[in-house]
Amino acid sequence: MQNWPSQIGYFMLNLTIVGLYGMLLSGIVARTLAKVQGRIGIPLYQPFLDLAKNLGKRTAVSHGVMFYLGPVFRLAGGIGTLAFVPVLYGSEIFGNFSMAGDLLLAMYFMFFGQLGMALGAGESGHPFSAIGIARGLGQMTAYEVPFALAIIAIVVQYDTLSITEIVAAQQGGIGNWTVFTNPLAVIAAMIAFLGMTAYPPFDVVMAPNEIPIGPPTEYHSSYLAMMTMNQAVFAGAKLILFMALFFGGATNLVELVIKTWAIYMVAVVVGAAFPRFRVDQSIRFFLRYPTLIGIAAIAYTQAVLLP
Amino acid sequence: MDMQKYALGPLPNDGLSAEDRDLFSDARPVPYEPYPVAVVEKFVNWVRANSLWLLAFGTGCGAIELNPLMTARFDAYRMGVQMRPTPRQSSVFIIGGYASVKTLKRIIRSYEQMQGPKFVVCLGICPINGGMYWDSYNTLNKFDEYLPVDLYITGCMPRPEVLMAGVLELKKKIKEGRADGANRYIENFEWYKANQKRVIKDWNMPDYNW
Amino acid sequence: MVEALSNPLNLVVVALGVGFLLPLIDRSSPALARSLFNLALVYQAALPILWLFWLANGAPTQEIQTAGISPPFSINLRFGMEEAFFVAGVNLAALLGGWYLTDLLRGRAAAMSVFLILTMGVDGMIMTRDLFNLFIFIEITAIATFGLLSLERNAAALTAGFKYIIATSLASSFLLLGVMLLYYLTGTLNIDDMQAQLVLVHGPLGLVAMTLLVAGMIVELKPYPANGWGLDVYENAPPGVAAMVSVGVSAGALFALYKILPLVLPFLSALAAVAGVTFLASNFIGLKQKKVRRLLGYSSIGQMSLAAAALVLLTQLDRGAAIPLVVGGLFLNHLFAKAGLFWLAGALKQSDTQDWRGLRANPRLLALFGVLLAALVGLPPFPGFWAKWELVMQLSAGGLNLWVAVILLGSLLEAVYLFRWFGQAMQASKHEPTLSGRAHQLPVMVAVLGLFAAGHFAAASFGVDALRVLAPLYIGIALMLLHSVPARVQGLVSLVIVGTYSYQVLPAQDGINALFGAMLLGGGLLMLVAGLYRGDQRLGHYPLMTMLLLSFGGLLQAGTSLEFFVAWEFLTISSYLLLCRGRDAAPHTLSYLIFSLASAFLVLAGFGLAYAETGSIALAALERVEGNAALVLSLLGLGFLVKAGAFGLHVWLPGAYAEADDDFSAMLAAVFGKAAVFGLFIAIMSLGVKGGGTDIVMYVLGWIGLLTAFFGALMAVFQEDLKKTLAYSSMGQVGYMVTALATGTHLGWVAAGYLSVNHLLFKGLLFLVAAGIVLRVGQREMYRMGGLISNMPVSFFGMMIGIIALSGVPPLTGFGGKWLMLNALLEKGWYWQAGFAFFASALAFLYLFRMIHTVFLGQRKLAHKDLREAPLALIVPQLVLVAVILAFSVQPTWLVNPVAAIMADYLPQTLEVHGSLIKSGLGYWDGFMVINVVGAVFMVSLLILLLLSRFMRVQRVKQFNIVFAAERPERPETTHYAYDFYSFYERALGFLVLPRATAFWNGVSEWSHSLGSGLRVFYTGNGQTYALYILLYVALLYFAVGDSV
Amino acid sequence: MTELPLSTITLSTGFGLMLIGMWGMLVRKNIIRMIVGFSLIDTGIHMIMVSLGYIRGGTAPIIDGSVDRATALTRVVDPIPSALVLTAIVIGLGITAVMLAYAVQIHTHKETLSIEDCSDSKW
Repeated sequence: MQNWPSQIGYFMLNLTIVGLYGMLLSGIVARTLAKVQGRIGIPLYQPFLDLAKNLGKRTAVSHGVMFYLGPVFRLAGGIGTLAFVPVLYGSEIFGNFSMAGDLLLAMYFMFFGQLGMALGAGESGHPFSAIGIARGLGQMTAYEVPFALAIIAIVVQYDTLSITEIVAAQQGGIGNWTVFTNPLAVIAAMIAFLGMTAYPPFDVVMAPNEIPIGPPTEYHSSYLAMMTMNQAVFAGAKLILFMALFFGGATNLVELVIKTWAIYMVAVVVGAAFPRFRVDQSIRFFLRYPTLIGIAAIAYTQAVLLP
Repeated sequence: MDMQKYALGPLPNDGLSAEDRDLFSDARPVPYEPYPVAVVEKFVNWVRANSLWLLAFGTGCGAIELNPLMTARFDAYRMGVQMRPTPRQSSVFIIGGYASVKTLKRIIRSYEQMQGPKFVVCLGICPINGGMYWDSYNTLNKFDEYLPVDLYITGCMPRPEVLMAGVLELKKKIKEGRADGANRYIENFEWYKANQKRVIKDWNMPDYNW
Repeated sequence: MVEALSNPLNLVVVALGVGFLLPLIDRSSPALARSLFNLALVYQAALPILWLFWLANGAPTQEIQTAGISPPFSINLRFGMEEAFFVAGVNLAALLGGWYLTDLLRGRAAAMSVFLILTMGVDGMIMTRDLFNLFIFIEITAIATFGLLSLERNAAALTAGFKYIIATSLASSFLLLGVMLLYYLTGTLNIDDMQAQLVLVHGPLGLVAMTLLVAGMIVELKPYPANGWGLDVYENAPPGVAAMVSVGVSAGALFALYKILPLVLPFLSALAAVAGVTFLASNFIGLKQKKVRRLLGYSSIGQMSLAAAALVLLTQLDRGAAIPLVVGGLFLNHLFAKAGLFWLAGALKQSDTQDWRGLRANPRLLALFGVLLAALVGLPPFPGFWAKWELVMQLSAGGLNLWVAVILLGSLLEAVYLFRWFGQAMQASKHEPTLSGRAHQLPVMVAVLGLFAAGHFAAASFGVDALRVLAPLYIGIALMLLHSVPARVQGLVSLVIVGTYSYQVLPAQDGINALFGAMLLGGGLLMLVAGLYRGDQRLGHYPLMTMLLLSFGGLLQAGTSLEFFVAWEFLTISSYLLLCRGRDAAPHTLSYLIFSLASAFLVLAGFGLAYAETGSIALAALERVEGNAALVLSLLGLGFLVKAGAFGLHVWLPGAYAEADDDFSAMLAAVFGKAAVFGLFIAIMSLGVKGGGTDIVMYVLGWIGLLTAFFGALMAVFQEDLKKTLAYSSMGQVGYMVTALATGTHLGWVAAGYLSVNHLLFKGLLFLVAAGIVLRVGQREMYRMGGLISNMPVSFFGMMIGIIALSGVPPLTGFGGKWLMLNALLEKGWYWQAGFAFFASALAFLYLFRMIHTVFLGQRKLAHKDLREAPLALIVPQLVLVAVILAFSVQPTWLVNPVAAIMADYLPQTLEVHGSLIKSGLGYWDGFMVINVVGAVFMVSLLILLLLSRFMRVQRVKQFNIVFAAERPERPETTHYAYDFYSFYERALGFLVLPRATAFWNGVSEWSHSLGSGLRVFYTGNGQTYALYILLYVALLYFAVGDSV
Repeated sequence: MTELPLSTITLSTGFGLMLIGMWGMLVRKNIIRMIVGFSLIDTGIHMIMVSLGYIRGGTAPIIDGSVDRATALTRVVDPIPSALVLTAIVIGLGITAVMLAYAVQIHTHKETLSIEDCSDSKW
């Protein structure tokens, strides 16, 4: 564990894998959505081309230091989140820096990039950025509630905050996965997940036609490229976290890919089927049934699972 | 033609009030060089050609042809074409048919806010010679006097198939490194500005909209 | 010769003699008459004071016999310690009153002699031991009073006087009859003798006799509702005379009551009830009063009935030993304060409290006014404070909790109307109150000095190290003398004083005191430095700040609950006055003071209950409370929660935090708020983990804390005002501390300690940034700002660090607080609460982003183009705070380890620390590693972007170079998205933050006022009705007590 | 029919006067009449006082030939109430005088003697 160089090397490997997978995933999603619309859709490698194109832009504007640092915060937030989540169970190589902190650290660190990004976008002076961030933050406070309740339920269930130990407790058969032992918690968490991924019906944050993609409306060129990179890593990290907490984790990369793809597809399928909520509607939505389900999950855990 | 000479230094921004001059940048745009390594430039050009982000700004009647381009029948996504809602992130500006004086101002703003390399495609006959509106008081007859055009797709109106052919042509041009409109605009900045200011009388914006 | 001159009987003889001589001498030489009058007054005052001294040094109690025959066969007077004390007080008031009345008495020798005789009458009432003689003295006093009342010759004064005569003569008729009946039954008039023969007083006749005696005495004390006549006199008599009636005559009546109490033991409960009802009723009615002198009248009646109630209750409880302290203290307090106020009221021409606006233009007068009010309300160091403390302790010990409640409620009501008046005087106005003469202020000053002296003496007689405990006040007053030197010099002086003090006090602290000492004094010093940014004179700022900070020391050093309470009240006073300095603070000062006092009274009640059980006022003894633990904890907890601004009790908070001077806001929110947390710590650490009932209290506290956190955050979300946002945020953050404390676990307490430190750091930082912004922009509404990052980059950086530390995002200190707290909640099994805490903490993001965005980011206004960075005096403390935050972020164990060690003194250690890894029962956290990973990742990301920028021409642009849907922004105001930032959130959850608490407290206020107006319908203004009330009172008394005898 | 003792007569007269005086004070609106009422109360009390000291068939409290020291206590009239009454009368007189003076002044200032017009201050 104190072997820093190899630790860093392992992490770079993880980062690359998760990053590439994340990019690919966004291609898969786009193609999936295209199928829903009866199109062929972009090539699977299109996200890589777009990324390279943005990196290859030759001009850019900067609205100030914070604007410039916004994507840096964003990317650091994504990479950091991944750093605090173990990718594979029982693997030293894929353990990352999860010994630095537990589930709470990962949960709170997710905000790091968003906060920095919000500050950067704010400095652009564009009203749509601010509107988008305001909506995003407002929606975030709402979906955090069922998510937090679900997390609490499983922390109570497994009596630990350590992600590794939570995965360990789910080993030994599909029946041990949280999704089967504590379904209420997983339902609450998955609804929250819909909000986190910002697919419809919770995509009012970006709303391309209303507030041209919201927070990053002024970002372009390499800034945008960095944010795309982050999106890949961050989405991967989030998926891995969900997989670890609710779906038994993964012991090898194949399992990881299958599980995370399946989790992501939930959001994509829901997104393909629904129109958009107004932000106050989505806030009220999350604070009603998902929250009740979360509360029920805790009660269920306390009453049924603990004794 | 009285061409205003812009020194290499800050732009005068004459159209703005003194108060507004503090609010807009007065920097003069500079053309960009190709990457020093030729292979890189070639690769990047290929990437650019395969990732065309259109600015979702319908400037004229031709914009109606853009929608079928993206939907199931033609599905330009296959060719790496995507719509972006903001000029900052777009690389292709399709002038959708005739451009009026009033729209020109908005077109100029949006074009200047796009980041280079950026490409202008003119759709239909009107940007070429005014088409059926050639004698209208407010239709621009030769659009390339105002902005550098990388590709014309003629017709009135060109169908989406033609548009797709144009996209493929643009791709080819980009790959070959011939789509250099953005640099041409800057190199002939004075000329373009003079032309623009000739038709736009209420010039209440900076000389270059960063 | 000395012996002859010093005979206490001279008090009567000299006054009578001079009194009758005066009109004669006046014929030939008015000046001589005047001198003689003054001389007599001085003699009257000096003699009892000398005697006090002699008696204190062992002289025996003087029994004065008349006619050379020993009692009971002749009238005798007694002059012991008690009598000397009262006589001294009354005569001193008379001396000052005579001085004050100089103008009115000039050329009126008869009035002078009447004044002397009035004094003599009261002296006689106090000294005589003969019932009939008492009657005579009462009548002499009454007739003299009637005479003095007629000095004012207007219709209102005359009719008031007439009503007064009717009432008192009716009362004395009853008294006379009662005395005679008692004589008939016992055959003696001597009080002591009668007491010995008390068995003879029985049967219906005995009851009648006692009833009449009691009724006569009680009416003299002006019981509600049979006291309209007294109020009319207070309102209309010349203020000097009213003062004498309020102070002197009432004191005589009180002492007379004290003497006859042993004769009327069956009436004690009834007497107490009457006094209690009067106390409450007059304070309720006082709420409605707008006329200065009548207001003072209500207050007088309230105070005297409080003293009477104390007297009766203590007698009933058989705690005679406490009577001198309590009744004497209340008497002295009332004497100086009320007389001083009446004189002050006379010195100003304005008769309506509202017309006192603008008094702040005359700081000296305002100071005198403030001291008198503070004394009246019972704030330290004045004697009333010590008396009330002792009274509450004794009543609690006697189990009279209802009485404690009545006394505290009444005192609070009195504070409301008195300080509302003070608030009015503090308001700026074009028309200053007009003074009627300069000489009139001198007696007031003497009264104020007397109050201080008496207060010091009272403190000393409590066995308190008065000099140490009262030092903050004295040093503050001493610093006031520097008011003319430049403000920054004053600031440096107070820095030196507080610095030296901290240097001496802090190392001696241990445990929780060391933690909070470092926070309170360290943070306070930093805020004191920040205050230097203002160069204007700021009259009183630095003395008050010094007093405030030294009082923090007082809290730390307090060994007893009394010392703690004194320091607590000092904090209240100094912060209230500092708050009053705020430009637009006027509407919020009163609620601040009232809630502060309510908090103090709850704490007092809690201490009283603790004392009742343990019999000790040592703070350490709190732990020994068992039976009442839950109740004591509730009271103390509630008291501190009020001060912490807990949900529902927070209505005072936003206004106060927002409208205070900007640097003082930082002080209030960041540092001062911790005093309440400190109090909660003490209460919970001593009482919270006893099990049983306290568990329920702790559970409720936990929810209160969470609701506070939630609503604080939610209300902060909807604020437009920068400082109000921060104020609500402070409220919310304190909520977490309360919840963490309420878990009653080691981890919870560590979390609470950590959160306190962290809150001090980031909230101090944020408020200082806000101070800089307000200074530069001159506004507090955030949407009027924007884009200030380029003008004030350091301030932006400070705010960014502050909001990251607040939000709980790793790697800064905030995460540690969240981690510890959530761990504590989960380990405790408070799962719902943990979920709620998550929600509340997520809300913080909303207002934090709004704050930093609308102020620093977005579009800058044209007018703000040339704004400069905040002054250095503000920046330096900010950077210090940033440095501390970063230090604790880099190595959280520097903070966690000491805090965990401190808490381990109370509960078993639950945190395992290995190097930089902190482990709880559930999870683990390695802050050092986290910041390293984050730092590395951030640097790598930055390097990537820098590298990319080499191939990309980055043009720095200006604020309007944005994509604006192919248009251009027209004005920064219309482009800056800032106003009503979270309108959608308001649509979704706004119904939760309708101002219900404010509505509730407004309702309470309105209801109290309505009660006041309901209670005063008995005052018809008709003398005949008042006579009827008196008659009914006698009847009621007879029937009420008749059953029980 | 037994003869009523003197003290009983004075006593009841005294109480009667008191009651009449009270009635006067409480019911009559005219200030002067109220003062008269007060005087009546006063006088009533004085009569009560005197009668309290009376002993039936007693003699003057002068120790001379007619009363010996041994039986003095049971035979002489208590002298103290009589002495006190003197004082009380003086005081009553003083108060009545002050009241009247006030009445005069009130009449001067308000030109009325009705107590109902004297509610200048109320609350």
